[in-house]
Amino acid sequence: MARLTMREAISQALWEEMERDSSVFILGEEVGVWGGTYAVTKGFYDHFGAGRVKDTPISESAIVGAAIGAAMTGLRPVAELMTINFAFSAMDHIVNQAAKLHYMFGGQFVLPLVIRTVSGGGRQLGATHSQTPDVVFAHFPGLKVVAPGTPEDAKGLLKAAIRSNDPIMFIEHATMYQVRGEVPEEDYSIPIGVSKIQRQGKDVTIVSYSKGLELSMKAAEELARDGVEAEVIDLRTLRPLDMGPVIESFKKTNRAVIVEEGWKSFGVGAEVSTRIYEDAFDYVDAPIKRVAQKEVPLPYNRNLEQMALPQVPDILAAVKEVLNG
Amino acid sequence: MARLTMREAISQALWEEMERDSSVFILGEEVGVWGGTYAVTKGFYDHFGAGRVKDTPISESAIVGAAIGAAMTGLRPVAELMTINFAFSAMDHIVNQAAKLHYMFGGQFVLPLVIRTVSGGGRQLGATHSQTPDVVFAHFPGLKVVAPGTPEDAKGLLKAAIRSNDPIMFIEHATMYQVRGEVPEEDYSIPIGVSKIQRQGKDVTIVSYSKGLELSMKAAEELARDGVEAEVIDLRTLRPLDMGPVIESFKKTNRAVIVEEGWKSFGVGAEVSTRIYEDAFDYVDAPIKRVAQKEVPLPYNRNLEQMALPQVPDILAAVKEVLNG
Amino acid sequence: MNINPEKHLDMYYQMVLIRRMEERAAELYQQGKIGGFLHLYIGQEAVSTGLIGARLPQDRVITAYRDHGVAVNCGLPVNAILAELLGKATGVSKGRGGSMHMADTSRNFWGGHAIVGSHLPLAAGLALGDQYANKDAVTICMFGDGATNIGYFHEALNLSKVWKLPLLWVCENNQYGMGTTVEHASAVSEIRQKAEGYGIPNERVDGMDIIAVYDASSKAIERVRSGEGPYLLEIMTYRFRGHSMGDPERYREQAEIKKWQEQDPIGIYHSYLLGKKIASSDELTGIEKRAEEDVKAAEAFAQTSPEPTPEELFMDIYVD
Amino acid sequence: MNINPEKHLDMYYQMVLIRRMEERAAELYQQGKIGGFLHLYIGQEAVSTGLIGARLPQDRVITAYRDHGVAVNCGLPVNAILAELLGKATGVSKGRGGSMHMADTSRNFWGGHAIVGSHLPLAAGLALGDQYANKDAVTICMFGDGATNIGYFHEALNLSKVWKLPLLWVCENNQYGMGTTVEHASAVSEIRQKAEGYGIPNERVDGMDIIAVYDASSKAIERVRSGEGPYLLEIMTYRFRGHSMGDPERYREQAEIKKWQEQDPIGIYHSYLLGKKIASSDELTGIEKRAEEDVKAAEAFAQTSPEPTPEELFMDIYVD
Ligand SMILES: Cc1ncc(C[n+]2csc(CCOP(=O)(O)OP(=O)(O)O)c2C)c(N)n1
Ligand SMILES: Cc1ncc(C[n+]2csc(CCOP(=O)(O)OP(=O)(O)O)c2C)c(N)n1
Ligand SMILES: [Mg+2]
Ligand SMILES: [Mg+2]
Repeated sequence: MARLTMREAISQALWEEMERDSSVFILGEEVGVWGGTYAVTKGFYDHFGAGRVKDTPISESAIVGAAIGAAMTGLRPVAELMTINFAFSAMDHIVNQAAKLHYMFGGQFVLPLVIRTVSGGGRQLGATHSQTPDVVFAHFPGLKVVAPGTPEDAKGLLKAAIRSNDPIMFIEHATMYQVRGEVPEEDYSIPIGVSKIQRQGKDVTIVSYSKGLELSMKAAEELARDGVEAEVIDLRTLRPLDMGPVIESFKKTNRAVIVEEGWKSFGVGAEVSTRIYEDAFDYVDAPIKRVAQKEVPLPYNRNLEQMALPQVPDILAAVKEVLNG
Repeated sequence: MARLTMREAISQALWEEMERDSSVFILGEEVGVWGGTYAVTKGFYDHFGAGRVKDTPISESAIVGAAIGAAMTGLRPVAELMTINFAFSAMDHIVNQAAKLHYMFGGQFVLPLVIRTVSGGGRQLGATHSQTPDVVFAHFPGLKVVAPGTPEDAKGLLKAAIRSNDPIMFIEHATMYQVRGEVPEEDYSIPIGVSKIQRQGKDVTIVSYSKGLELSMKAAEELARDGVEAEVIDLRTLRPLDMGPVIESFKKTNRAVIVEEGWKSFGVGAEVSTRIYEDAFDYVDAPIKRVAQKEVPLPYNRNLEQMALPQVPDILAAVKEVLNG
Repeated sequence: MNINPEKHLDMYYQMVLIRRMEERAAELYQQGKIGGFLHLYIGQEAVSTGLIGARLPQDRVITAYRDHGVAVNCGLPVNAILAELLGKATGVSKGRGGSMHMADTSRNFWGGHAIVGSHLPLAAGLALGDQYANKDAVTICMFGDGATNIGYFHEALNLSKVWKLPLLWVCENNQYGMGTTVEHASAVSEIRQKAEGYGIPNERVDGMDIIAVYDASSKAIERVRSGEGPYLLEIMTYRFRGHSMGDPERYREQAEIKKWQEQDPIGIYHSYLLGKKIASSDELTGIEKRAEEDVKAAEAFAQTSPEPTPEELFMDIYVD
Repeated sequence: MNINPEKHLDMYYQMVLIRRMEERAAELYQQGKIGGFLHLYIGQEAVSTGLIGARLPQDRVITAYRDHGVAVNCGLPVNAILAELLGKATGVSKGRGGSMHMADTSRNFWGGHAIVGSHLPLAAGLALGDQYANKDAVTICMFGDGATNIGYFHEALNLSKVWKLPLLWVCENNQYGMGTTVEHASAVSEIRQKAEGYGIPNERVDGMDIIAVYDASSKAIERVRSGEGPYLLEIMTYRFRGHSMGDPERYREQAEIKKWQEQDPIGIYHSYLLGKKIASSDELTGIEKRAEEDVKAAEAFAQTSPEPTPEELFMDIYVD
């Protein structure tokens, strides 16, 4: 095992898949000469050349649309949308085209397509540049939505995404590129659509993904100091949503907190919480709690921004409530 | 009271507000000479003229963007997006601009803006033209999302929306324009963000909105024949979500079914169900059920399409389950 | 360009076939057997017949929702087209797509796309696929005049020029986007002028004259194939019917429609074939009869075809 | 155009003020006192100073995220600009917007928009507002070269021409969108050529020479005001700094930057003012000192200003 940052893990996955399969190529804004605005594709342009690391004009619809078209011819494009906030400028192509073409044409079109993008607040970029609207994309059948929470998962899931024949949104988090973790040395991939227990516990189930996982793991550590053993589950994929491990864990702990960075209303937590009630109603000992972003466009000012974002103490408070509830 | 169709009620609201206030104007594709693709603005062009009933090119971003800009100058634009499927072509302007400008600039910009659009499946238009993705828009703070279920509400809420100083998505349903209902003769408006009990009952609470309301009312009638009195609540507004009447009703019935036309996962039902558990946990006698669309891009074939859409029997079955649960 | 007699008669057959097929589809729609939207191609047959008549088999075609005619020209069987309109399992898209969403990748027809302009970026991707794989294929992307006002047009044309993609952009200017004239919707009334903003060479063609369409298309396709990058054709035409079934057509005068109907592209071709002595009147009547019978047989096939099974609802959502 | 000496000195002051303010902002950024992105205008000062110098008070200005200079030219106090950068309650946007989201409606400055190209449709709406109300105001919409490739540009330019809106489109061509040259991103290397696709009259101007900018802008604004519809100016310029703070600048050579820095718009204006004997060297030095002191005072104001209170987080989400 090597200790890699999230950035390195993602970068490796891309690099290795491009080495393995010449039909894999990258397109997006500043992915080439610049090396990627988050430096994920640094060195790619020199190594793979302009034909396979394609800088595009600022035109998100064309980026996703062209990636869809290229995928339809059998290539395996990895389109990069600089941030998920700009994915709204390609929304039609993501939800009306990518998500629907395979089904709508009777299975004729196959779209081995990955749209990599970057979600998340906390960098004082203001409301237009700080969203975590992952749930919005997860609402559409036909699309798969993956959002890893550790370097190991990021690498393995991205490889699986590139090898998959389905259109996949692969959502990274803007403040996690420096996060380090163990990553296997050998070639591996991780199946898409399988949740994972990231920490074993028996007292409470914390369900999360992406940045929320980081916060949840920190919270679990603090809880452990107080003798509370939290089981932390990483959804890893939002669509399809694998509730199996969540339900299993909940049947053991009977208490759950769901943690996400996005807004609470109509968020991921609502679905997860509802599913727990639907599938494990008889095991509920206390109302399930959600920890999420306050319902405001994220402000620039650092204090306000941090106030609006979910924090470790919010998780601790929620866990305390479900334990007492 | 007059018995009007939904179409007439909406048309009247627009007409009366345009008569009342010269800063109100309409823009959109085919709203003028054609009279609106759903005939809502029929006769408007001749009466109010091309200056106030503005046909636009096919360019959804420009329609919403220009409406935002005009609203910032103090006008009260009512922008029409022919269907909500095309709202994704204006997604950036709806969620990144309309929803954020007021807050982000410290309250300086005021956006008295209505975006009227049409949601819904059931007309065999295929996957790109049949979506009910209302929940997606409701996820964004800064935006208000209204979706009436009766002609009376449609008229009163649209008037309130036009008079409001906030950006509002006003979502009509494609298969409800012929639905008739009592509409007051006098000038009235209905506050945005207030749920309404559309039918009193004591045995079970059915929560819904828009097309779901129509189905729920039919289901409630059938249930009454079997001696089951359902209380039917129309959310009317998805953001802000008024859970007051829902919780009150639930505390009485202890059982709930949530009905919506959109996809179930990450849908409206998830949020409503979660909130009931959060706010009335001790009153829950049976797991809350959701009735919604199957998780597929809606197919053209009529049988398959109807299979995928939620139907009255689905509601009846769900009610039976919660009553026995 | 030299068109041999056989090809002439085949193109004539295709045009008549489209016309008869759509006339019948309109009736089936009125009978409630076809649902959803139905956008007829009647009046525009020379455009796609001449254009696609000029392609090589490796050339991809992609268009908007007004796609039945294009489908016929690409070689899709009328059986499967009518079956799709009736929502049957034997339809080109297994009854899931309907009128607006037809495709057949085996015949290099890539749809049938219903969000205005959204397929232009897809077309750029198709062309990119061929460029990446070093194939000498051209992607032919058709769209309406109204579609040139949406951002997708701009982004796709720009990209095609920047990447020098093997793309033939074809605007079918039928002078209306629904009820809106080009003048009311577009900053320039000659659509081809828009190509100037991207440095894309371009040309306007009479779309009621299939010979003109075929000639211009052949030249344009070969030019694109030679590696010079994208080219744009604006083909002037007119739809004889409403935008879709049920269009009240308040936006144009009967007289205007009549004037254009006098320039029926099938009639023009008919006269041309007779005038040039390429075919006799009897031969053409024979072709017309054949088209009629083929439509009848196809309808019988479609009517007797099975509905998709309920299981079909959940098939093909994902590959993996 | 005749510019009186007072105006000259004021414009010179504004340019120096922008330069000093941003140099200081860069330091504050490096100290971690400014967060988020910070896009400096250094090198481009003549563009917005000359352009906005030519507007009347009723003319609206709207721009992208590279907005501090534009804010100064629109008359926003440096106090409130620096306070915004520091996220203070006294900032132009109450500390909620930051560098990319500044506005002051009382000074007809409509932002500061961070999604590339998204403000072009908004600008069409601002102009529509004035047209609807029969006001003789012009909306001036500034954007980068990179922004001309996104669909919003297309839709907004088309609409402005179709509706004959009182709009001056101004492309600040600084030759890069982040690390991408115009040639790599745009089908045409002269941005003004894109306007031809919309039948919008247009012109290219040297943006390092404030006199040229002012002259062209004055004429263009008055032309638009006269009711002839939109006009497009492409103003050639160069940013001396990275795209934003922290840009590794791997995409361009030091030599190129140096070459352009020799054409510093402030230096050029300095020479011009001396050469034309509009001001003495001492006078100009005095102005520079004043700018420096004003920035210092503004920084003191900003530093000592209060943070927004926690309650501010939930204010102004809705009006009603
Ligand atoms: C993005 C989007 N907006 C609006 C519509 C509704 N619509 C369908 S066809 C059409 C007119 C298109 O006109 P044109 O491109 O000229 O094609 P034609 O119908 O004339 O063949 C419109 C507005 C749509 N399908 N997609
Ligand atoms: C829709 C969208 N895509 C991408 C970005 C990221 N981005 C910010 S600035 C920029 C470059 C813009 O270049 P240009 O328009 O030339 O303006 P300049 O920075 O040169 O002033 C990019 C790609 C964005 N903000 N919005
Ligand atoms: Mg047309
Ligand atoms: Mg630039």
